[in-house]
Amino acid sequence: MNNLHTKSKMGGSLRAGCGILLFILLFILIGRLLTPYDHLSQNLAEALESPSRSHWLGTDHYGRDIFTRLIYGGQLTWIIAIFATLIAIVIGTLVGLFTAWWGGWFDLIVMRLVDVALAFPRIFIVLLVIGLGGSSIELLIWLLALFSWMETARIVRAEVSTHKNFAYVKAARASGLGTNRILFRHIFPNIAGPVIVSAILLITNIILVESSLSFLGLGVQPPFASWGTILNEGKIDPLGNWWISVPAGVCILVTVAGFNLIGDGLRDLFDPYRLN
Amino acid sequence: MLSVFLRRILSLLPTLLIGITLSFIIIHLAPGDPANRFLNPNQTPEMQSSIRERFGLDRSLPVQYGRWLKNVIFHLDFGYSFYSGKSSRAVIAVALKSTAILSFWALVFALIAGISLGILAALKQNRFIDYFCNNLMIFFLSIPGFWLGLMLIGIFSIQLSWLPGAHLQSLYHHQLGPGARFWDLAGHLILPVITLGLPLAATFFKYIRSNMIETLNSDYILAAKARGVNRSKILWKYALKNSLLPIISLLGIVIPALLSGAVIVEVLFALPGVGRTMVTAVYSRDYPVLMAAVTFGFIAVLLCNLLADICYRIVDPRIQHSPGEIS
Amino acid sequence: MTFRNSLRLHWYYIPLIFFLVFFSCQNKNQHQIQQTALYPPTEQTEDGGTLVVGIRTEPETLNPLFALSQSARNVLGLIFGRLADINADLETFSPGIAKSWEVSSEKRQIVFHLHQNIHWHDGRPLTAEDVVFTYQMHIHPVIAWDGISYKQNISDVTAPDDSTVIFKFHHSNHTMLLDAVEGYILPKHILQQYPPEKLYTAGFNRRPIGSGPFIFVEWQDLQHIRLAKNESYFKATKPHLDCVIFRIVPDNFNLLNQLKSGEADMVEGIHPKNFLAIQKSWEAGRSAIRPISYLGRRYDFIGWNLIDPQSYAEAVAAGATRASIDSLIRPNKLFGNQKVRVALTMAIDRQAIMNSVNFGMAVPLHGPVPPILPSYNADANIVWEYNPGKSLDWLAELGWKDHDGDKILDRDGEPFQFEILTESGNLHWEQVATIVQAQLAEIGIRTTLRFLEPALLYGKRLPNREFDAVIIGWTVGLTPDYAPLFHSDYFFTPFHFNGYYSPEFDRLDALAKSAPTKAAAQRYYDKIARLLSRELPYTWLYYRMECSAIHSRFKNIIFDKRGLYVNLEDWWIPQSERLKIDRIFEN
Amino acid sequence: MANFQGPILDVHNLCVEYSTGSVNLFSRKRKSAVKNISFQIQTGECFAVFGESGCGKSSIINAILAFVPVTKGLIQFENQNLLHLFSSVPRWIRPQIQPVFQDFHQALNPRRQIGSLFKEIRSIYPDRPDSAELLNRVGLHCDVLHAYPHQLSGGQKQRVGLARALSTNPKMLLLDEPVTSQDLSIAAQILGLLKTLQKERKLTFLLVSHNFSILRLLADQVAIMKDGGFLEINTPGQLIANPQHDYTESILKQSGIR
Repeated sequence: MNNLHTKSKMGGSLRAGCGILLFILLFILIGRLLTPYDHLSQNLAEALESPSRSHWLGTDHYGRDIFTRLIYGGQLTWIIAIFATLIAIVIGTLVGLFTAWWGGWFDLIVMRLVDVALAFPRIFIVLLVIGLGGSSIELLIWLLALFSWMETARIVRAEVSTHKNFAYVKAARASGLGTNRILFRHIFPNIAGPVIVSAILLITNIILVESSLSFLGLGVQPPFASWGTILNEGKIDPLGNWWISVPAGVCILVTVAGFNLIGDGLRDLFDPYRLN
Repeated sequence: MLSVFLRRILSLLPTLLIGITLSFIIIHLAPGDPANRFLNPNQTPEMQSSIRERFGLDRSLPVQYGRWLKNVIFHLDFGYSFYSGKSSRAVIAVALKSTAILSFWALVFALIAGISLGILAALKQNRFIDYFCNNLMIFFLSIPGFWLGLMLIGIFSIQLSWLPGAHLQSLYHHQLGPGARFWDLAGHLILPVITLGLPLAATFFKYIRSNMIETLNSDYILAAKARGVNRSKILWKYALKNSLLPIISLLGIVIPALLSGAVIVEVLFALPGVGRTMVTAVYSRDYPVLMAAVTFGFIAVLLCNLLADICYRIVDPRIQHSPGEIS
Repeated sequence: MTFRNSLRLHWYYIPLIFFLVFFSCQNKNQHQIQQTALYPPTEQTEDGGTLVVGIRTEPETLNPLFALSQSARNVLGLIFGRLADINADLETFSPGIAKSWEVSSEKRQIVFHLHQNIHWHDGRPLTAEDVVFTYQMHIHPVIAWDGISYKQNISDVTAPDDSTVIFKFHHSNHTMLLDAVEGYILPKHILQQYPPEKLYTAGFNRRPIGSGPFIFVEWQDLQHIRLAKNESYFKATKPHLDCVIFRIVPDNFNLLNQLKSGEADMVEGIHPKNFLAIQKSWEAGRSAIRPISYLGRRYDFIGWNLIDPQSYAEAVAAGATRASIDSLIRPNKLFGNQKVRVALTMAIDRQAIMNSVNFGMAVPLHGPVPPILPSYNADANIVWEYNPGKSLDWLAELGWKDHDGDKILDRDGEPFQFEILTESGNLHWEQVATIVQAQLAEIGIRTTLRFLEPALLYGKRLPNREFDAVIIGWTVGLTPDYAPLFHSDYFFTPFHFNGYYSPEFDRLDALAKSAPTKAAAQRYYDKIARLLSRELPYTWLYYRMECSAIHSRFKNIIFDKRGLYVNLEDWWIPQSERLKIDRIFEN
Repeated sequence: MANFQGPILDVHNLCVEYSTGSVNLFSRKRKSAVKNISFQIQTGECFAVFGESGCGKSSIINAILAFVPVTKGLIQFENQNLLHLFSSVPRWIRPQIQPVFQDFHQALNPRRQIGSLFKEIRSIYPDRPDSAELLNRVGLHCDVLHAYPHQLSGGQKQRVGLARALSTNPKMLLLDEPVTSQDLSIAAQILGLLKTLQKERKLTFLLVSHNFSILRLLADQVAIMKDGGFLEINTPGQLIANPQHDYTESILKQSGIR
């Protein structure tokens, strides 16, 4: 009885999460229709104005409309988060699939490397960003991905090691199907659930890490901005010019919360026991 | 058990070595030369080479690595900081002290808050309090850490002036009595501990809540209920014990992450921790300090994982290591 | 920007080195030139009290031989003493450890007579031996002291007796005294225990023993450094304060918070935005934090790369010398032309930048001579006012027009575009760069911004000339020396990064340096200013005001271009205004 | 090939070991699953292995299919050494030996339609029989092709498994507990089907089970297995009549045969 309740409630969180994200997506995709301003054009005479009818969320140090900046910043945040997650998931899935499949020494060595990668201090992102000459968006995406694929690899590996011994896989092997076919056509659809859940959690993580990189001044380079950099731009006078950082912070908060809700909902949906 | 333990430790050594070697290479190949800090137009080539010699930068990379590794293994000597001339080991030890204090209390806070709310939510499943806790925790999981910190400082330190916003202790700390010292430290710790601990508490909360619900609905609990076993006994003896198990492995991940320093919290609250030390070292290309910190970080991660693993095995003997391929 | 500030300060010191800088805490009040006393000096002062200085970065070491950062220098000035301290006129000196001296040009020597009652903080007397030892350390090749260039003209230092030191020079010139007194005097009896190659890691660096007005007490890593009054300071009745504490708070927001909550009494380098807020509440009588602003020592500029990076790399690889500059180095295809630089300068609204980035806390700058120097002459500079229309005309003359209608200027099918570098984490420069980019875009010049970490920018890109334009700033010293930036002797050194080469400048610089009188030198300085402001190797943006704040209970504060620590030993706090913190560290 | 003489499968001194405990560089504890087993199966014969769960009987099948590394021994299929060929998976041998697993929920891929299994196999072996024909042969309607495994009953799943195994035109089937999880009537149907198929297609069976009553219906030879080794091999009749070991006797008693 209790279980049923949980399910229905989690379904609710899934719906709520989707709703929130849909709203945010609408905002960043078609929000530009609502604003007459350009996110890059400066108007130094109107710098640091508080919210008003002409500038709904005020202006920043260069007189740029914060509302407009949020729309474009959101696009960049989403692009970075989604691409970094995709790359991380692809790497993690491939590593997980093949280590579990081939097993033996290969598995042993690769998993040791995964251990190393997991133990790597996160601060190395900083080192690498600055070492590789500043943060272009591509570099950010790759670095964020590089530091996030390991969990997925572990999850996939564990799942594949289980599925590998299931009869359907053995039958497929016995009928002479190729490794790639078995891994991607047979096993992967069965483990996609946990992978998707881990992807959702990765996105939340990457959005937050990206915003903390901005705190260290290593985020997206001006004049472009992500929500993290906008949040950071308000740091000179966070109480006086609250309208710079608060909306960006709220955007991050709401987006990450939306993903978290979806993650919770999906985790329940892909409950491993549901298959049985 | 001991031999298992020792063997596992031995098997961690290659991981450790790979990690450290890789870090060494990355750190040294990152562009920027520590000797650049001393650049000066009137510097003669002799001065330049004397500075490079002072830091051992005149040798080739493999030689530097060999020397460094030898000193670390035989003398536990990580070299002297290029930046301050202090022993890197001492730099890390000092930083570790405050990081340990901060991490410990953040962990305690997170465990208490996460577990108690988790149990509460599980027991009051689908009631208002459950929804409330759930949403609150999602809020804490989703808020960027430094923004939370800034807001806490803004509210409690600036607007209300209730709590100090920086450092571990007051300037006059040493003149206080023992009791006052404790309160002084506690006052300084509250904001950073909350900033660091809230997302952690949310993580613990989620684990505890879902495990608790799962356990409460499992057959043996239902059976125990049917047998008329005391409700509180069911809760504390069976359900809680089983729900706490995953926390152990979670701790194996969380503790080393805390120990390698929460850069943002430390910078924001001016705490002398490992994270801040490391970032400063990164910017000044202070190789010895960076390597000392990284080595320590690796050891912490590997040992904590191992300990969590072993604790898990002791607490829950059902866990067997599946050899991966069994018919 | 938190710890990135450390790097800003950290990199600002580089130019300090070659602009001959002097810091002094032991200045007398009689030199009133260009200085402002917040309260007129009074006869009756009251001893006691504590000053808490909020700083962003921890001093790296407290050994004067190795300290480079500004935060370390500020602390060192309180712990150690010099032979003599420069005055606000930047020409004369006040007695320090030496009570008097005789300069003899003919004999090419200076004889210093030391005070006889000076003691090290551990009680040992300071003697002439210490001064000789300090000199030996300064020139020791293993130590590689960063001020070594001061000592290059000195041939020998001897101590005929305990209170007399004789400096002998190779050549006689007007900087002899300056050269001799530079550097804090070090305790021989402690430092001689360490072999010079081990000195960098010596315990002394963390627990210094000096002879200055304050004694080192404790250093809590990354937290604070505490100094206490030196009761046996040789200048009787000084200092007045019991205790000076340097608290390290890396985050700007929190540092200001400390100032407001009274946990810090003094903060330097406040962002103009925050400074204006402090000023407002001070003027409204709502706060005891007194804003202090003065023309500081920093200016920001855009440096153009005048030479072709590839030809530079080839020339360096071929071992080029000064003589072969003309034949090997090609001018930059964009900025090699003076007209382009002028056009770009006219396209940038510097007043708007100043208002927007500095909130008015800066003054315009058009040439190389800093306004704080006596040799500054505003009329000497050629001023290129903001005039985008004229800028477009100039560019059109050179063939840069929007031929293809994409709103970007082009010539021979090549669009006018380049990269602007600046230091990442430096909010000022990042903002300037963002505005410059937008302003250049308005006349059709496309730029990309790239914010580089200091180690990369100053350690690699600038020294190797791998850049188009860079927005940074210099900290100027108190005596002018433009040679390291523009003289061809320095062409291949890291600091001469924009590759300016002009025989005319070389000639004027030599003339200015060898001029017999100040007035004669002034003529050449004016000519230098005129030359450089016409040629525009840099586009000077503005000269910054320093924004600091200090609690109003401190009296008798003097600040000028030498900084805010000029007379810290004279500061005092009236009993009536004392706070809790002032009584905590009473001696 | 078709007229191959001699034993179709010759297993000689087979040993299989697993490493147990955590897999790491310094400890490789090994547990032996199959110890020194030898047997031969003639074409068209049904060879059965009886043993209780965990005795290692499934490992024999896994070893033949090269799912586990063989420590020692020889496995020859039509005189081809399977172990040597292991490193480069012999595609032309694979379809000739096909396993049928006990119906468990993992026997069929839960995320795929039944039809796709056959399509996939036909994409590799185009000359193999049509799926509809195969399903008919095992007594299923073609509608099944569009169903997902969870929409099928246990007996249907088992027939699908059989049809899948037959789809490569194998010479030999490895039956791992083929009817254990079915109730008796369905088990009987499937056993009947297996028997007819064997006769029709001259199939060779290697049957593994812990149910002696089922073995005895199908097997020509039965090996009694305990702790990884064979105790005795004989025809079912001989075993019942004249068990050589106490263990065999106790089994027979438990099965209610004696």
